[in-house]
Amino acid sequence: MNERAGWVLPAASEAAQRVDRIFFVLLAVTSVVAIAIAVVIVVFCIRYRRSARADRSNAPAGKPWLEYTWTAAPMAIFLGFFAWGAVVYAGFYGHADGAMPIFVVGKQWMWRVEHPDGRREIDELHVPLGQKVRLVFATEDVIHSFYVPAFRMKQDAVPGRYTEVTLTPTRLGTYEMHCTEYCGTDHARMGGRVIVMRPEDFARWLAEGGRRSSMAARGFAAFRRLGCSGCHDPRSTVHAPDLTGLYGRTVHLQDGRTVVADDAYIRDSILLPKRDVVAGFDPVMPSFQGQASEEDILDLIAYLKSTGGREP
Amino acid sequence: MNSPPPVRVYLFTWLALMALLAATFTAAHFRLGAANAAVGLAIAAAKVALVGLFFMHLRRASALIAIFAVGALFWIAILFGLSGADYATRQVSPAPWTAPDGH
Amino acid sequence: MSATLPGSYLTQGYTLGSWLATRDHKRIGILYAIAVTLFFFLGGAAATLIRLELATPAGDLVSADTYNKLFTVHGVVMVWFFLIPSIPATLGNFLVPLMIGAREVAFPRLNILSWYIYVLGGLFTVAMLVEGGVDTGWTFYTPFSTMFSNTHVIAAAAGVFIVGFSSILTGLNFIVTVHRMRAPGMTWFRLPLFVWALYATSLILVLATPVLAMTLTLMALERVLHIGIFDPALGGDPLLFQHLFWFYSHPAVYIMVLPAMGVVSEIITCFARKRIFGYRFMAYAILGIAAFGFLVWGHHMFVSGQSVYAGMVFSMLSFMVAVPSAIKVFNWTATLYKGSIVFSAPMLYALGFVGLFTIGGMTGLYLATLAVDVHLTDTYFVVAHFHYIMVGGAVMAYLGGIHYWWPKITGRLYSEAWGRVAALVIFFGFNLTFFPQYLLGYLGMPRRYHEYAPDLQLLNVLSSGGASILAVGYLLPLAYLGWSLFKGPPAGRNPWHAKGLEWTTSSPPPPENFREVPVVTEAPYAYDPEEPVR
Amino acid sequence: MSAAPSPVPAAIPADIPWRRETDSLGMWIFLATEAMFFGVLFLAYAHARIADPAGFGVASRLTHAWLGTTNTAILLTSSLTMALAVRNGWAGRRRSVIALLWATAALGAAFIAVKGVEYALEWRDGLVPVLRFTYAGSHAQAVERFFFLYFAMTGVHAVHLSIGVALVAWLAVRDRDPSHPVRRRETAECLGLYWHFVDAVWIFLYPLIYLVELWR
Repeated sequence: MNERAGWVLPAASEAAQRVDRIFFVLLAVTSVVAIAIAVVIVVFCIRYRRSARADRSNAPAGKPWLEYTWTAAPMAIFLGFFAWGAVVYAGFYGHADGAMPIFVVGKQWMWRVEHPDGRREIDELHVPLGQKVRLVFATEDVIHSFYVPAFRMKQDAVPGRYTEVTLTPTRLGTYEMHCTEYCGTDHARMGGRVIVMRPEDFARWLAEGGRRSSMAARGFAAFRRLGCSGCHDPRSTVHAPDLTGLYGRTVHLQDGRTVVADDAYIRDSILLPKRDVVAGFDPVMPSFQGQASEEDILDLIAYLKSTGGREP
Repeated sequence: MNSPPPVRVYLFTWLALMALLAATFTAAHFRLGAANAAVGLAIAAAKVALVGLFFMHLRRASALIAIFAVGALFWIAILFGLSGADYATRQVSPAPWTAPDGH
Repeated sequence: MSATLPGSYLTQGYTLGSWLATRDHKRIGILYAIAVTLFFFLGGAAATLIRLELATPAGDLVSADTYNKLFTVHGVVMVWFFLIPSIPATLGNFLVPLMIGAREVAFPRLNILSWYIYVLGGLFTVAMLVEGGVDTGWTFYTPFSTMFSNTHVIAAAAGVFIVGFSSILTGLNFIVTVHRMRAPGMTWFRLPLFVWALYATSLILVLATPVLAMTLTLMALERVLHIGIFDPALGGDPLLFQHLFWFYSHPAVYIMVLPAMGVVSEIITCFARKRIFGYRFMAYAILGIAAFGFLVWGHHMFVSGQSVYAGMVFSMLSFMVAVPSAIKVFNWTATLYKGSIVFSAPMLYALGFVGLFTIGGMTGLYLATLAVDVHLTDTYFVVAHFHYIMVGGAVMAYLGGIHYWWPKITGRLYSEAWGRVAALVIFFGFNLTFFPQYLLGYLGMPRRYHEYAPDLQLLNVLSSGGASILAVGYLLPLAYLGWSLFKGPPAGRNPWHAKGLEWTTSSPPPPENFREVPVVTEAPYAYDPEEPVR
Repeated sequence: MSAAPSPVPAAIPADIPWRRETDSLGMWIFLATEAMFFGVLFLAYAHARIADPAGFGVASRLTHAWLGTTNTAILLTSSLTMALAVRNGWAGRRRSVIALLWATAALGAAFIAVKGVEYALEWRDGLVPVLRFTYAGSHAQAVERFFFLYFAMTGVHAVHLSIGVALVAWLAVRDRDPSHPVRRRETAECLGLYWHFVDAVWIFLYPLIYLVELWR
């Protein structure tokens, strides 16, 4: 999988080309200045070495105008690079506007990737060429970081929340992927491949994943497997909130607050049920921390969305 | 050492501190929402200023010592301020399904 | 070790007790030098094993866990037990009172207490190592350090917690000494830049280290009690740990490089026989670096989930902190103009510093640029960047300082030829070790990996080869400086004809530093290019 | 920068004003480090409280505000007696210095005693995280985090206060013998600065712990 030709790293995403432009301009500017300083030092060292006869009269101990210029000039150049870098950086986040989300869940020493229609991969990520993709990261244990050198893209997966990046692959091929936030014994082996395919091949690959249930279907299976239906099923004897069509509804809580039942609310209610107790119910629900994995939560959310309700 | 300040200066400072203590305790009994924390901290700052100026002789201390006294507070402000910059503007993406509003 | 001059601080008692119970800042400097050198070679041993492992793409020399413990011990020992105390506690302790014309530091008892605290912290760390080491990296990131690592995290944190107080006491001592004990006539703008640099470093030591102490305590508490402020399941935030850790750890890199800048300013002015170019700009640049160093820590967290706006604030501030460093490089270069330059060993180290610090500083700009940092952070580009500043910068300057003030400390001269050979070997070995790592970083080799893609082997082998040359380079000074201790010719009061109060007293100096209190009348570095150097 | 250096020979002189100014500068720098040390705890508190303000309101109601207020009064009074001890020292009224020092130590000990009672009450109510936490009301997690921070902050403060009490008592004992009084007064001044700092930390802790939500 050696996609590096000698010491040249391919630029396989839109962001990569923009980052490379900044990188090589920086390389040019810093090399010129570094060589200039080196030359000046060498010239001074030769011209003014002790044994050389040179005019050493009234050596300057300071030239304010010179010192102000070599303070202002670097500052100006630096502000330029700062602005350029910031603009390109802002392009990595947000602006998803309808991009296809792919969920990447880090777990000690492997990556589990899940496409919205339910196809799953381990340590591999298939993405369509030329289409904007929104990678959403979660982790089940420590901080991991998803790094694709060819895309010049790196994003930490932080426990307890979702982080995400938007990117557009622009070059076919297979590229290396690594975990770059130290995460334990096999941190060095927690890598894999990213395969950029033509859109039609990608669609065929996505479809041929065989008869498998969508996330919502898997969510329903988890709803029963984890025992949620035992209480939350309308027919159950236990007094628990009915979840059908919950998604997007405003929920009134015991301590008077009202919240919109979006994904973060559902996730928190699964992991920390005692934090937002619904008005009229007592806090008997146990926490599913450790039983419901990140995939289960994503599937459960998908299932609850499929039972009706509207976008929050 | 020039003569130390008269005893009454210390007693007045102490009375002021006690008054401020009573003030902050009673102020906490009113529902002011977010202002409660602000009032509590403001009164606490006033009490610390009194202790610093009179009991710790900052009033007559050299400029150097005053710089270090204020400097420490300024450095704590840097810690709160810049980490606050992250927490204030951090837009925790709400959930996998809902795309962030293009911030 | 017969001292050449009767009545010097070395002849005030030869028993172990006279050294271990000393309050003489000069002896404490030497005690620190010994302890710091031991830890340097301990950290160096770990580095050697790491470079041996990385000579082959497969992880075949040591197991993954052992490798993780190796780079952790390399980080912890080198950062807290060598780089931070090296120049301030050895050269600083010895020279600051001498350079400002004082007899002693402001609080001698605190000074020796600081050394004992350093040794206690060191024993803790060595004991932790013997017990099995720690595998969290020197950064101790949660939740790995608090919930998932099953190694001796708390013992390691305790060792670092203790040694932190040793730096606080050293910093406190220097600030009060420089403010209160300068000789008559020694105004602030007559202070040598080495004293300016150590004063600014002490400000950072005093203001940043307590934050590290409390952060490590909270991390250890959370590891033991399973409750705390960093674990997200309990409503905490792992990024809060990163904010607190880097609030200390970025100023800490300025603790390491500022004293080196001070040493280089002294050496370049002496061996170019010229007044420093732009003394006031240099002094303000030192203070600027110390103050601005506290505002930039967020550039370690551009991809860690920190908000995009905070990233922009920290990126802009990180560019601003680079300006004073640029000023200093330009001023050192301008100092050489119309000088009378001698390429002695200290001068080679100083010029090496200027070159390597320039490369290290400029590659820092890549990491301050938001978009480029996303690609380069946590790769070998970062490893190369901070080694250029710390090893190419701080260690080169430390060795330069040791050679420059060796005659004053020991009263003996070292072999100039061997000194120059060692400097060149170290310069060459260093570049061969770390320059290839910039390429590895750009090509996407992550740091803290003991396995990598086979096509990167050539660069790694170059780096490992360079490391062996560097190791030889570091052993050379031990040899000829050790020889000089016993056989070196007497140095006399001022072998380099240098300016500065420390060169007006005898070598090695008497216990009370100056027979009579010196009075300062002229500006520092009042060199005349025509005057000969030895 | 500060004025030209004091015309004092570089040796360590015995005269008072120079030594006193140096010691208090050293003490103030030490207090700066302690301030940063506590600053981290206050940042942790701020982060936790902003994450769940309602939870911290509930938790604060579980603390004993009356005990906290009396403790604050005790510590403020101990600052008064300490400051007067330092003042009378410089004014040369040695006997009253010893009495005031003992008063300061006693007040400090009283504060610790009241704190002990408070901890015992919290142990009985089952509010001690990890060891005995039986709180089952709303915001249970925020309450547990509040009390973790409560015990961490007041614990570190109590340790600092105990060291202060011990030192003040030691100074009161040593002050009985009249030899080298100057040294004693300088120590008293430095100890006073430390005592007032520990009081100042408590002044900030008090509203954050007890006064978050007292209205009915």
